[in-house]
Amino acid sequence: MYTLELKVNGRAYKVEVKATTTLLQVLREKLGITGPKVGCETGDCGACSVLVNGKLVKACITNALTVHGKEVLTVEGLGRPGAFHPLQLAFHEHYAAQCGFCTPGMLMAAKALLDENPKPTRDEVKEALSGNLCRCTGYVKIVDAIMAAAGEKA
Amino acid sequence: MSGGEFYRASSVQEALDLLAKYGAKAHVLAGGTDIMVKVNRRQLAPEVLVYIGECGLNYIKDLGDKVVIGGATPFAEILRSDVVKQKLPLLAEAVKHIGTPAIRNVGTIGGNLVTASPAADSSVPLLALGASVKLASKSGERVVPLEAFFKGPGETVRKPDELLVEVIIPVPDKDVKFAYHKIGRRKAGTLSVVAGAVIFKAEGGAPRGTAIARDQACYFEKCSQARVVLNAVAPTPLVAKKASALLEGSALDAELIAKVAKTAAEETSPIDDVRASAWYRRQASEGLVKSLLERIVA
Amino acid sequence: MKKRGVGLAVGLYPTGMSGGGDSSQAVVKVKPDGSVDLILTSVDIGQGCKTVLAQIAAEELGVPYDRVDVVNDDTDTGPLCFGTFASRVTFVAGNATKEAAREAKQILFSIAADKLEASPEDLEAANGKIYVKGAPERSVDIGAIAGEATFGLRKVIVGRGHYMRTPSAPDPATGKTDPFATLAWAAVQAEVEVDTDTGEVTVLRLDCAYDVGRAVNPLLVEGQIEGGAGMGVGAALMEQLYPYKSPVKFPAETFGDYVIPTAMDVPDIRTVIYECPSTNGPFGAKGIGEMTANAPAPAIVAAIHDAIGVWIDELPVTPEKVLRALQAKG
Amino acid sequence: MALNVVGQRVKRYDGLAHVAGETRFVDDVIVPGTLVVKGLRSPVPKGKIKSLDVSAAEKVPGVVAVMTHKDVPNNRYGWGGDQYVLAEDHVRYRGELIAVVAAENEDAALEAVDKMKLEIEEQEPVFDPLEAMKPGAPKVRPEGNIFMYGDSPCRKIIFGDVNEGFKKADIIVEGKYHHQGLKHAQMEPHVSLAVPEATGRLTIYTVSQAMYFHLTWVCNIVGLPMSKVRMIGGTVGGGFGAKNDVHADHIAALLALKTGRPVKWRWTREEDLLFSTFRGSWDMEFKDGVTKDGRLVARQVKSIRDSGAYTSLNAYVVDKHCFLVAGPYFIPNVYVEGYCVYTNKPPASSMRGFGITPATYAGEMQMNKIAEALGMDPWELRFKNAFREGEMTATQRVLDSVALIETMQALAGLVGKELPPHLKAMASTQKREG
Repeated sequence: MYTLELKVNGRAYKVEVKATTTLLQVLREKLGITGPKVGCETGDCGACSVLVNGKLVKACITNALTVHGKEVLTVEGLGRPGAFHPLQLAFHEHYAAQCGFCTPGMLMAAKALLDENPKPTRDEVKEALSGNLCRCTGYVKIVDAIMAAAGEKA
Repeated sequence: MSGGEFYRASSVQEALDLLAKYGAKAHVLAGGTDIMVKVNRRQLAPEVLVYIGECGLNYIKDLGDKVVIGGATPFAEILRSDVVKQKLPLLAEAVKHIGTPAIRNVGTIGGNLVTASPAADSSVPLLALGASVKLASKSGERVVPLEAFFKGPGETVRKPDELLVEVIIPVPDKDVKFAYHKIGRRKAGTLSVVAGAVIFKAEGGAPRGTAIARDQACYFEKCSQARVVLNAVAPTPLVAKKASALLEGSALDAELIAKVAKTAAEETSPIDDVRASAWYRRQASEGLVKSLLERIVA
Repeated sequence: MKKRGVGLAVGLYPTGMSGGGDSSQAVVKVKPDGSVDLILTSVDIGQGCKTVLAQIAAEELGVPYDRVDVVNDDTDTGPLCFGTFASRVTFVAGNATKEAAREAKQILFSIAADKLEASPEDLEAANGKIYVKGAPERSVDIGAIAGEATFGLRKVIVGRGHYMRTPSAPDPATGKTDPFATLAWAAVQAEVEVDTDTGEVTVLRLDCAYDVGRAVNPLLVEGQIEGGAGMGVGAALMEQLYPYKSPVKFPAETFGDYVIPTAMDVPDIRTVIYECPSTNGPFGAKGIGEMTANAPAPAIVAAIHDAIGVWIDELPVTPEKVLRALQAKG
Repeated sequence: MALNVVGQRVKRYDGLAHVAGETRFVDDVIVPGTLVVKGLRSPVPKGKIKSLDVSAAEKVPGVVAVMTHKDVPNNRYGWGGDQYVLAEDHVRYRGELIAVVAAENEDAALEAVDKMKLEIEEQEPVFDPLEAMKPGAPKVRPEGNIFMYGDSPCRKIIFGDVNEGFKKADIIVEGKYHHQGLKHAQMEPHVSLAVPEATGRLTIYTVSQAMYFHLTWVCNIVGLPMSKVRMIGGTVGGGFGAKNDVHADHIAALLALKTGRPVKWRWTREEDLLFSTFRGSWDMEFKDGVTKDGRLVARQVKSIRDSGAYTSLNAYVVDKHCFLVAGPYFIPNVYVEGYCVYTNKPPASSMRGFGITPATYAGEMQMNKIAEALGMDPWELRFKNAFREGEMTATQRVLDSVALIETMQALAGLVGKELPPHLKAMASTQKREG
């Protein structure tokens, strides 16, 4: 076992992991942070997307020990009731979440995009979401929500 | 399966020492986009993981007539790089179609090459540009042309104690013509069914936008430094040598376009798999090379 | 070479289980301040039945939407529901909800009638008030009535609803049967671009018109239409569980092998909702959930034909099938 | 009727919970001491189980329970009642569940599965439903490869006289279509958590789309009355028909009762893609008779549904298909045969659209081909044949609230298609001429 030190949503943690433990296993099983979902475990669906030092990653194929000393942001750290992030409010306003399973990951992909490109085009939004699968919405209202949030951020 | 050992290399030298010590037991971990999938699917239980993500192999250097990229440089960095945009636009174009944003954030150029998938996305632009890779071990370094690097599906000339530390890419002439396209099963997040690039230096002929029309006999009077590259159509990413030779030194006209495309397709040796049939891959190789050349002359 | 085309497909879809006999039940409980619990076991799989059923309960009881809580998570408390399938929940559970709300409302009306010196039949409820039809100034607050019913008259303000279409078995000889509650209608146009060199197809747009009877919530109806369109794109162009029709060769083992559309594959979608109310659904609603995945695929195939003049009769229309069809055409 | 709430674009009831990441899906319920499940699945698509020895599996450290069909109080279940919780003597598809293990962790569970000794005599499978229908084809099940609707191997719909109809036709348009097998690909995998209570009750956290059905089946399988089993669910991460069939609840329940411990079974995505229910493929043959002016006067359809190895919802799916495969058009003469055919694949079952999805696909392919054959605008052809108020479907159901014409007019408006005056003026309430 190895000791992993990381910050999640601003809080410092120290946990014991194996050489092959994934970041998703750490978040869900060790820290009880269940916003990131187990959807495929192959990096294909994006339901586990989180930010590591501001960069979008798939937690399910991120070796936990490679996150040592880094900061992780999950949907729980994006914004809370009463202090939601504009993206969360836009997702709600524009009906961007149906079953809600992809939503935590989708929001993190959207945040990563707007952090780097605050005024994206629709096509740029679609490209930024291309690693996050949604089977419910056809993505239309998700893209609407992100465009709206981008407008609001300006 | 208690989990094996994990080492975080803080320098290239440390990584090479670990590889020398553990040899074939060691798996080099960079972005993990390949290894961790295999671990999760119980296809791999690595005894030793050597993490090279923070050992100083993340860089893009402009050396004038060539650009060198550290083996552990993620694709997202390559995509962001102004040097790559300006000097290696073909690479920039191809990298856009690799994986998805989160995969490009961690997936590395060295990892993509070492995995040696016949469908390796980065292989197409790099083979077209005549890139080489630098392999280092405790006992020294060697530079291998990428064309000689791949041996078969998942196989390369890399020895267990060697690390792919650098990709060396000659900068093509400014007036070089090129085109790239990837056929996948969808528009993103998909392994290529066939991807291809064509690159050559054109002499004579009219510049873009002038009246050299399709019905005129010749688009360019002479092509040189020509390369036609395809992936996912052979055991390794393929430089279509005969097709490239047809272009080399020739005047490019509609007839030659058809001939080059057909020849490239004949050089392929594709298989059936979950993504496409061998029949389609060969057909699409021809159509792809034809459309790439047509795009260049359009 | 890239060629463009447009194609049309239309469709119908039945609401509820074919053959009927499927039940949904609902219980509506009014709290002492007039807040409402809607209790059932209809499952929200993302389509939004908690929203829609809360709207139906709110409408029938005359309370604001945010005064209704939906408790649908527990078979200990919730009455029977057959389930979320067959485009049935808005219609079947909606009818049950409306009936339950009406029964609870009647309890409130029986008390309000005394206060308003009117007969219960002459009362209506809206915006949190019960009032005399045609004389909205003669009104009482639903919360006040609920409080008095609970504490003054020791009533339990509970309504019950159960909707089940009478089963109809097909005649073995002719198939004669009355299998569905109502039908909804669809029309979809697709525009595509086909690359004749590689066989690749890009869907440029999908335009959708659907009759849903009554759109209880147009936002959610659009969500169903757009999601179904995305699924239609997958079925039309890329998804294939058994490639080469051979189950032992190359079964898809990951989401990398079984490809579904990404945000870049689903085109821009325009939607128009037409409302031809059903005679038997709650406020005229019909089912919409499933039918949205149906017409896009044939519309896309027709658009491909319009672009390149070939009919492809097996889904999905992969680049390989496009090239083979073009070669056969010569 | 003036409406206040119905018809409004109110925000999703649980929308803020979704965007906060607070919506609790089954896999997010964490109960300390929960055991995990792995299953031994058939490695072959068809075979006879000669022997199964699980004694070595039981000895793996961390393993708490191993179960075979002998441990299941009632081993048959499913919509068709013909599925086995755990295989007995035969397996009929690759991945069919044979034995399960509950263990303290995944590694132990997987090791136990690896140590089960299974001897299986592989038999010749059949995969293509068209092959399976032929006499002499390998039998998926002893009683044959075709589901029987009473005495009939198919559902038949007979309306008018299709042969007379063809005689009135000016052209005949025929087509053969294949609608492929598909997965629901819902984002939330199949998962169940069963927690035994001190009172003898069992609480099951379920992803079911149909909680009462699953409650009924689980009670029947484990042999408890409904008073002893509580299902908690109601919020599901996508279904599309995948979660109408019970995939994990019954196994988690059995193992929880056996061990007295909480038990969670989460299928891997690989298991889901390879072994869970799916939309079975369809092969459809259409023959349509049409007059020169574009009226459909006869439609004959033969449809074959790949049902996989068990009945599940397939017979229902075929029924639904047959009832409406003549499409949204009034056709005076219709003849339909629909077959539900077994193959050595996992059981096909419900998926969004049931049998109507392939019906719409093939039927609309026909309409576009007919339009081409007649040289007629595909819109016009559809307006001409669209159902009108009071007309009858092929199952002799009289229709009300008919609106195909109006829906097409709405689409024309949306896409900017200028309809000719006679189509603009058309309405579903108008009686058909002639």
